[in-house]
Amino acid sequence: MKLKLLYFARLKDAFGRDHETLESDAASVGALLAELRARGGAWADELAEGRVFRVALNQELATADAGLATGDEVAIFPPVTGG
Amino acid sequence: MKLKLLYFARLKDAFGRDHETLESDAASVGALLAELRARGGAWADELAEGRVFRVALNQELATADAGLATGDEVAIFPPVTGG
Amino acid sequence: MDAFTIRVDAAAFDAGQEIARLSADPGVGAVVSFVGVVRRHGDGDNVAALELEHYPGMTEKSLAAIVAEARARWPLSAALIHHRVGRLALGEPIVLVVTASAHRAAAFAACEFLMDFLKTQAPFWKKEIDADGHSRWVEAKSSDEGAAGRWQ
Amino acid sequence: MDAFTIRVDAAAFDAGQEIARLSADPGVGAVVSFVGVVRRHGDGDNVAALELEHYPGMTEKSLAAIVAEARARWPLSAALIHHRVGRLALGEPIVLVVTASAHRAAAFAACEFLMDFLKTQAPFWKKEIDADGHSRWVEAKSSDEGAAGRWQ
Repeated sequence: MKLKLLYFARLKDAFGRDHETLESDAASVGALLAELRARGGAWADELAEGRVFRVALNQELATADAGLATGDEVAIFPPVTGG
Repeated sequence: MKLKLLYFARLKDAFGRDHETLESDAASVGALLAELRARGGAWADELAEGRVFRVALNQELATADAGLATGDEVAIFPPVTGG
Repeated sequence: MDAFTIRVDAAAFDAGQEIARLSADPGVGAVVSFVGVVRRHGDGDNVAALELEHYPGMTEKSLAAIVAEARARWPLSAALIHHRVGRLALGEPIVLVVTASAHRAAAFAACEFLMDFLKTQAPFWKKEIDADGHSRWVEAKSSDEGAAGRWQ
Repeated sequence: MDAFTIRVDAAAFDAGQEIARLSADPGVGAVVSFVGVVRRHGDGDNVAALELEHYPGMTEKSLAAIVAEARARWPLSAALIHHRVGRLALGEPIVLVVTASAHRAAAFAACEFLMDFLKTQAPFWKKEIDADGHSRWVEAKSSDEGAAGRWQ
């Protein structure tokens, strides 16, 4: 299935991109994160278990067990710092 | 001794004046209030023991036991309602 | 102009200009303001205007004491109290309180503290004037005494 | 204009004009505003500017949800959130939150609530840019998480 991935702030800089379209079989947010970590380098570092980051699925905050469907928009970003 | 008395808001309306100069021997705020109550009418009503009002002596809130000296400015007024 | 300002007069104020003025210090990160407005439902249900009376001299002293107390409690960069007096029509602003600090918690707390004390300690009195010309002195609210009490 | 407004853009705002607009309802007696300002001491000690990034789409949705939550908790007549994005120099305003209610307790609480949630829930990120051109992404503050937690 096709997923739209978005990256913001420090993660955008670390991954050298602000978005990508990914063909993936990941059934959940957790499985998608594992797939991205397997790329190694900054992906393994920034998305490691101990690191603090957030995932939004279709623009709502989501947890690792959230299921994925084709066309979903998944955003990964650091804790927010606006206001 | 000479005292300057000031009245505000509802008390100003009830007493029909916003200030007066009084020649008095009252040694304290409490004694002054007793002297004013003795005038009867609105004075007895508005300054009765059960009524809620405030006294400022030389522009600072004061209690009945505060002592008086010649030239003092004594203001009597209802609880404040600004802001 | 001094970073801590008290004004009591009939003139209107420009809240945006005052907020901008108190933001000018490069240490300021948070500016909180309160504006009180003449509203239709007060003690009466069809208020057309307020008449604001005060005790010249004591007013300024009590507001200065309130600001000094706020500065002792929170790290403020600047503050303003502008309280209007005289006749104010429905919808007109009555009072502006602005507080500026590095962080928002101090600015919020100080602004609310200043308002609570201003409502219970500063010698201002409101008279409501109805559309038909009837008028009455506003009664003090026990909720205001309660709000001021929480800071003690 | 709607009484409950959310704006996310690079444009500046006029706090005084917005406060006046939210005061127009004759039921409004209290208007509280918060302005966040770029300050010199952030994570760095010589900040010259901020770069504000956000997640278009999710930003507006999360701000709308925060405003809806505030309306469920307090009787608000009107509210505004205007959050700027892009590059903002030292001293420039970043965010304006205004709340209007009949009474001041609701207006103060709702304004502080909106700020606490905006700081922890809305997808904005700040990058500090120093006078020498160095830059860094601002780290989230545990004090902000704590401030948001007290409303739960």
